[in-house]
Amino acid sequence: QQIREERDGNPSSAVMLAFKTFQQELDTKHDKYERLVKLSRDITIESKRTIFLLHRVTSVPDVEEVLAESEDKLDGVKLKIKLIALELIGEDLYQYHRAFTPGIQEYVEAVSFQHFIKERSLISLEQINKDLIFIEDKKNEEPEGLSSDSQDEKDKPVCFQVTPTDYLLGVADLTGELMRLCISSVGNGDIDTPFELSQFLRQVYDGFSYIGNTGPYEVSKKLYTLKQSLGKVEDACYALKVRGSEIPKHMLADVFSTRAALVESDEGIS
Amino acid sequence: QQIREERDGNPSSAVMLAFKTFQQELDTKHDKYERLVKLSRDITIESKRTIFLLHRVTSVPDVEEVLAESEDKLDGVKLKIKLIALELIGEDLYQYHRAFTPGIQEYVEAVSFQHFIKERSLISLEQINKDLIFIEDKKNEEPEGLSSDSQDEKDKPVCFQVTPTDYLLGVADLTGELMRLCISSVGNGDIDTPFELSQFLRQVYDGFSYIGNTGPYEVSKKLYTLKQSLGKVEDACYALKVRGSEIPKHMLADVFSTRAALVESDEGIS
Amino acid sequence: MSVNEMFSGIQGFLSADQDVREDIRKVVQGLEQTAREILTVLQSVHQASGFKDIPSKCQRGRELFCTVRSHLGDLKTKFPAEQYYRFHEHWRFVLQRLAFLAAFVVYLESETLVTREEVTQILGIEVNREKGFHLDIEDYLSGVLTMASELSRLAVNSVTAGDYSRPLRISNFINELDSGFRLLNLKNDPLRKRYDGLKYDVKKIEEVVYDLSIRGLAREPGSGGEE
Amino acid sequence: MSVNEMFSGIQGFLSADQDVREDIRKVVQGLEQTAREILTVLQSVHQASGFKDIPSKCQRGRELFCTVRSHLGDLKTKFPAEQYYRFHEHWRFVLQRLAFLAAFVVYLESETLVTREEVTQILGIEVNREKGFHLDIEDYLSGVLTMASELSRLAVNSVTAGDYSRPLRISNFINELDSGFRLLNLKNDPLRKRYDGLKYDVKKIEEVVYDLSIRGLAREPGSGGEE
Amino acid sequence: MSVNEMFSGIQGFLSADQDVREDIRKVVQGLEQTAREILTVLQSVHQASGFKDIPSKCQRGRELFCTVRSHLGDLKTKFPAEQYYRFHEHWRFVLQRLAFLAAFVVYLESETLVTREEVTQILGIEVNREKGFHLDIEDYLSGVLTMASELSRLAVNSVTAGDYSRPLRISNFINELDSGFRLLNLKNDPLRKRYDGLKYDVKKIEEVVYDLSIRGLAREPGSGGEE
Amino acid sequence: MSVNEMFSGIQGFLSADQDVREDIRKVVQGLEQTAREILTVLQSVHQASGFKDIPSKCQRGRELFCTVRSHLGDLKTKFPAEQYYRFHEHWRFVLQRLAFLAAFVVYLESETLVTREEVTQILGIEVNREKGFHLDIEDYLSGVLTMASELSRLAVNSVTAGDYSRPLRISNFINELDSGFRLLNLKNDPLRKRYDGLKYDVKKIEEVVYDLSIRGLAREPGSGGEE
Amino acid sequence: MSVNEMFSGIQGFLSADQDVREDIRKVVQGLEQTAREILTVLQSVHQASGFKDIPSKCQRGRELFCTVRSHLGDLKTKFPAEQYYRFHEHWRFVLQRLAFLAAFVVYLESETLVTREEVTQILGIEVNREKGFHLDIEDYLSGVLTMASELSRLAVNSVTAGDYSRPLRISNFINELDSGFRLLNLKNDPLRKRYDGLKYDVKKIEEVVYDLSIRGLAREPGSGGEE
Amino acid sequence: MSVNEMFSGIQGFLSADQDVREDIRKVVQGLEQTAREILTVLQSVHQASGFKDIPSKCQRGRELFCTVRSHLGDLKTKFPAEQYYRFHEHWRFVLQRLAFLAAFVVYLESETLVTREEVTQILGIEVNREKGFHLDIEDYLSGVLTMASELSRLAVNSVTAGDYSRPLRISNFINELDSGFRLLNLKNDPLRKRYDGLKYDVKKIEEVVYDLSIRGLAREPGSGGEE
Ligand SMILES: [Mn+2]
Ligand SMILES: [Mn+2]
Repeated sequence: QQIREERDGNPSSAVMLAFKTFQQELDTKHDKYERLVKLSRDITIESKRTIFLLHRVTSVPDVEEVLAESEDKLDGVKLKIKLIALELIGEDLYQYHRAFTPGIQEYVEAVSFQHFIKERSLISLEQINKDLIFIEDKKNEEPEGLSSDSQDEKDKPVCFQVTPTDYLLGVADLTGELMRLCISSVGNGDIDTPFELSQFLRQVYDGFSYIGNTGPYEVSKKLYTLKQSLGKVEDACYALKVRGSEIPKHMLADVFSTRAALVESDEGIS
Repeated sequence: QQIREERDGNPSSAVMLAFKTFQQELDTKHDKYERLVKLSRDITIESKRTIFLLHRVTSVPDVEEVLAESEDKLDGVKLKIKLIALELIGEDLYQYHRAFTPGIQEYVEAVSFQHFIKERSLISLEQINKDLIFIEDKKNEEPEGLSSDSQDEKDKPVCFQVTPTDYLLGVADLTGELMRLCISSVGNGDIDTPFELSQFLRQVYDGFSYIGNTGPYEVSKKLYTLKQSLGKVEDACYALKVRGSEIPKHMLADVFSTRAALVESDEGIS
Repeated sequence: MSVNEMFSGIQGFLSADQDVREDIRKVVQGLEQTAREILTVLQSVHQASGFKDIPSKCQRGRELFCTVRSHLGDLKTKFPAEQYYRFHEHWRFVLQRLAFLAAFVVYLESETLVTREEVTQILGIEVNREKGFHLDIEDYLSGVLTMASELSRLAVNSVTAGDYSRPLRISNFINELDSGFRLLNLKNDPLRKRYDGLKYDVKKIEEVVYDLSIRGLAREPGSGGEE
Repeated sequence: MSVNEMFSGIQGFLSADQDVREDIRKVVQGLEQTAREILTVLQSVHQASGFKDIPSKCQRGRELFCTVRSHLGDLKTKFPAEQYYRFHEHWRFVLQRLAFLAAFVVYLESETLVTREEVTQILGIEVNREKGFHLDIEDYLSGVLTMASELSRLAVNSVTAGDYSRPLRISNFINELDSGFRLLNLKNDPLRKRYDGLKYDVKKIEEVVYDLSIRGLAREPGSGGEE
Repeated sequence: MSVNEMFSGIQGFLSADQDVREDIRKVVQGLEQTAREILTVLQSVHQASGFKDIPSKCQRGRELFCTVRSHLGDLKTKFPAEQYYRFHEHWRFVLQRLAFLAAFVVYLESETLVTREEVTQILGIEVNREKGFHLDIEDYLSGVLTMASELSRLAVNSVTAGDYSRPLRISNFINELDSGFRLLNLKNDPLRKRYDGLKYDVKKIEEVVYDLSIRGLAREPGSGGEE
Repeated sequence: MSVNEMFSGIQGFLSADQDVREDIRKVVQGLEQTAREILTVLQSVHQASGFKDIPSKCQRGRELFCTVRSHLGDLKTKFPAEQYYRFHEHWRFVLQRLAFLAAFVVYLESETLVTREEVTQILGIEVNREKGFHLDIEDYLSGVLTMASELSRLAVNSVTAGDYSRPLRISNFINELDSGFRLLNLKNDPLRKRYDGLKYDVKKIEEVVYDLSIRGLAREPGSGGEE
Repeated sequence: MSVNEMFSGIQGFLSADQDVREDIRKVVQGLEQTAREILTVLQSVHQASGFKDIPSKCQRGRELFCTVRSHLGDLKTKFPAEQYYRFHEHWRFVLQRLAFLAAFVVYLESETLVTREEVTQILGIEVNREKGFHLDIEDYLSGVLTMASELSRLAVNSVTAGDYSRPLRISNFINELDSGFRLLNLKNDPLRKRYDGLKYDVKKIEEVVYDLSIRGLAREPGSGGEE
Repeated sequence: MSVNEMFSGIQGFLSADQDVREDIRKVVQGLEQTAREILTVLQSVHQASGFKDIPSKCQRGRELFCTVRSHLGDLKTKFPAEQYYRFHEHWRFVLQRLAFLAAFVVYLESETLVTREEVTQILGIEVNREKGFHLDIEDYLSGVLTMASELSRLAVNSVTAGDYSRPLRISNFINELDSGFRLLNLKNDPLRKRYDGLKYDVKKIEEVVYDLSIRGLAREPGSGGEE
């Protein structure tokens, strides 16, 4: 009657041996994936913090100070991205793409937000990627030695490549932040920024319309939010224009500087 | 500058007076609605308890005892339905229908379940409604006096009319309980009930197919569940038949009575 | 077969029910058509040119309500009087719309709040459920709320048309309405949701009055305010 | 085996059908690309600088419609004419978009409402179902509604660009459109939903005109203010 | 007014369309009613007693298909033939159901798979699109798949009724059907989803045959056991 | 029977739980009613006449908070203190509303931001989770945000009522609040969404201040501030 | 600035909350890992060879519960005891699984139903909510139901392994369990759904007993029970 | 314009990407077709008659794998080798299916578990990612799990065909597989879900073995067990 004797997992059978190697392979892969997810989460948090920090430019006296602080924060983020790049040496980037894409998108959002505040223009994908080439110092750097397999690899620069899609998605989210910046600017009496922003957002919106639904699904999904953000910015400019019509332009600045004195701080950006 | 003086709610203005009557009318209506919802909830709970109780017929020695107890419970439910009927005197039943429909459907489920267990047939809507005609004793009854407006009303019987739709929906749910009864019967060695049930459920299913999507939406929605229940019952009968094929019928009973002795109780319904 | 017979009986009931609903639907379609026509007439008051001949527009609206009354008279014949709520959903929407239109006409004529009685007279139906086809209180109130948001639009457009006193009168009216509604204990029903919308109308009108105040355009409440 | 043979035959049918759909999809992709290009051209009117050379933008748009006509000519050859509705879903979206673009061009050129006939001429297709590849009435109306919401955006941006008379003209146009739509008995279909959005566009534009009026900015179309 | 005239014209179009749909809906309701009647007749084969007089049930089903043919004949007159796909959704569901019923009748009569041609003959419609009101291939296949799941139920119930040989025949039939479907390149459409369900029917029937085999109950089709 | 006894005991537990929820629901209904009454009292400050007797309105509000405290005292007795989060959803909404009302009263009285401690005192509950029935930080913040949008409305209406200094004070207050919120790392939760709305309140108030400034009406922050 | 300081404090609270959740997640991952290991050990009883050394498998399971206790001890330190329900969702699933495993070990050891008290002892947690980290009654019942379906599988496999008395004992046990559950008034919650599945386990076991009975293999409940 | 240029660049990238995907899709369609043909060949083993000539069916399957190899060779040329995972989703499904078919052929031939190396040889692809187009370990394991459920079906059908020893051999094989899988730490990914399904296959096969055991049909494991 003992018909099924000895069948349970003879530990030295070929099947069990094979599965032991599978176990190892899967665990290795999964661990790497988890490390990347963790890095991505850290990058997301730090990038979000940078964005929050940057929003302060509309309310503080010293914009440069904020920018310097955000620069520091982004340098920290870049170091994390370098760790991702190190994990990916010799790997197929797309194999682990889902692990780090949220973080990278948020980084694109943060870095392009900073770029816009400084330069009033859209940072290019090339520029972003150029900033993610990390050149190793010959010896004493990087004592963690995350993947220093061979000696000659040390000389090659480690670099990370943001994919065009992640770039697009990050830029799409940027527009939401720009909309918030615009509303805050109006709220704080900055009368130039909103017009610049509407000009800029229209260009970005045109760009996205041009791509339309040929991009990945996530991009088309964001088009609607983008259009709403643009609408809010256009409405803000309209309101400024209409209200501004009741007073000559040179007096406006005057009004606002009086106002600024009241809230005990100098004028925002400009 | 005080341009809007005196406008806030002059309490004796025509508008405010009108709204005070609206307030009263709405509150009266709402209170009645709430009372009906409460009654409906009570009816649902007690009906569900009755159904649970009735399921014990497959496992206890004395079926009659269970039936007597459930009869008692249902009498209690009927008293609640009488309260609903009293609330509805002079009202449009459908105005408050949404308030009590869940309870009434559950009552139909319970009462038709009991009827099936006793009579092995489907209780008719007419029968259900006949049981919901309450004749008042002339004087001393009903000291709560919920709506004893006029003297002559006391002589008329109070009655409640279950709508055909509520009846249908209750019967649709009944089939789920019958399926459970069938599975339990098999589990307890009752070999006749499943076949009777499958016969009966097929008739009900045919009835519902005949109505199809001409009934209200909720009915069509339940057709799928009904079909699944029927399938489970048919599978159970099939299993009994197939297994029964290995032994002559008269031996089967023997087998089960032995079995029954083991679980220290007499045969269930039979 | 007994189960079979039972289902046949119910099927009979369901068929009859569907026929009644079909009949009702047809009449309601006519009603909706007429309601749209009245709306078109009344909405033209928002146009700059519309402010001049509000009375004649109201007149035209009143005439179209005759057709409404005849449709509603027809509707009553389609089902047993005591089963109003059984089929309520079919005409609830159009009845709310008609209540709104009646309220709007009356407001345009006299700047007063139409009473429920007046609405039922305009529509040729009953106030009390017992008497027959009537106007539910919630439907009346819903119509009034729709009018409120139409009035916030009117406040905006009357400024455009150069009438600076009307917004103040509307503001007073809406505030009284708001106080009235605050007396009611609205539960989480559709009416409550619609009432929440009134806040926005109140706010919008407040902003119009604000715009007039700050520009000193709202000074004449004494003279032409009551018009 | 008989069943197998039957299914082989069926597979033939299915493959042919899939091929047709594949062909259609490809042409539609081209159409969408061109539609996006036209959109980009026309959208630039919202830019502050864009108000100056509306005519040249319309000109450029008109040129791109040539490509559209050639794509649509191609599309017709991909399937039997009487199966239009079989594949309607494939091109419905892009056709509505093209109807919008045609309506927008015509409005920018002449501030009039494009007719369905004109749209079909611009697209090089038929008005009547019987004649072949045509523009469904619902698709035409959907395109018109999209234009309405584009116009409400245009009203806002023209003020920003310092053009204070355009919003009034847009307001009149949209009001006329709104009256037109009120003549239609729309069912609870997608079009009805889209039409409900028109109310917001009307209101939005009225508020723009209001903002101009209260500040005395809306007077300069000279005499025509009360129009 | 020009815009208003335009929209009046459009309303004409829309009304005509709605009337057609209303007409279609009515005929389809009748069809559904008859389909339900046929279903009730055929479903009774699952009853223990039903196995005896399958032929008479089929007979009765065939008679009811006359009514179906007359309804469908009526349906064709309600709209222009080339707009089949415009209104397809209205009758698609009932047509799939009728295809199932036809397939089921034919199987019960002869234990063969109905061809699309046979179905169209039973329904009195065309096989080819070009010829007029026809049966779409997908709708035919959908009906066949519904029958498959009905057969798995029949296999179970025939055992309960003491007929031990039918499940084997059903199993062979379903296997053949499964092979047939595997020849088709189904996209991710509703049909594909329904086809995935066929696997469960196949498995279910195999388990029935297994239960019979292991108890030695499946031997009595005499020689044909291995067939 | 042992297993049966065990399950009887378990049933006791389950019933008790349902009873607790029922009890909680009842108390919460009372709370909502009182909250509505406080709201009605406080909202009357928006009316022109309301600006005069803000103190007496606050007084009345404070009195009604007694009822709130008694309801909340009652609520605490309905369930074991350590199961706060088990039933949180039942009272979360009304607690946020009460936090708003407390914040509004305090602002009207002293033009300061209520602290969480103060709110809990007004409501008669705890600050610290450990001590018992408390106010969650998210619920406190949500109440504060609701107040912010009430203040933007107040700024508009105080201009209408002729109080030109209040908007400036509100503006300063709201700006401070905004800076405060900017310190928080809000995730994409409901609070974040509500916080996004704050920007519009800031903007609206700023526009009022701007309107006053360009007309030279906003210069008297020192002098006429208290009117 | 005072408001700013307040908000800095609040930010501290919010960050702390996120950290707590992160900590909890990590411990729960460890728990899930250990639960999987216990499952692997216990499931080997289904194998023919497994029936011999049930005691040693239980022994091994008991050892692994030490790790569980240490994980759970760790978990308790991650958050304040009174906030159990605030984070319940994080560990609910794994706790149900552990309750199942504890119930299974106890059944294999003594063929009795584990009490909730025993489960909490095995897991090193509390029975009473008031005392701290406890096992919710619903989670206990859910674990018991999972065990029931494991037992139906065990009944099948014990026959294959030649143990004919175990199925009868399992049958009695499961019947008692079923009676117990029938005492509960379960609402339409997840537990009710899971309980419905119990009936199928009862049925399956009964079929095994039936198969043994008709073959005269089930007579020796007294003698050969332990094989 | 700079922003414009950037988007043009990206649009170029996206177009190229779409072209690649289009190419891949076409090849994958061919692969799916061939996979379906292999499936049809192999599934005929479930038929009573199929048990006789398993070898010839395997032979035929092997031949069809030549076509598979040629399709896969084609596929490799459609995209840069190092971007395998960028397009993985396109062929993942069919590759899992082919892994299943290869595993099934090998099992039928030798009753052993195919290794990953063998699968890659049969498909003409690589084992290691570095070497080129390879078979992902998850896809290999997924194919193996599909085979397991095919084997549970085979166990049932071999009883029908009168082969009582095969189910026992399958049971042993599946148990070994189950032990293997239990070594893996599967996360909450699709593979985990599929592995959860293995439980049902194990259970089903256990029940078949049980049916044979209780009828004394499973006695011959000694003689013909290894076949
Ligand atoms: Mn963002
Ligand atoms: Mn029930």
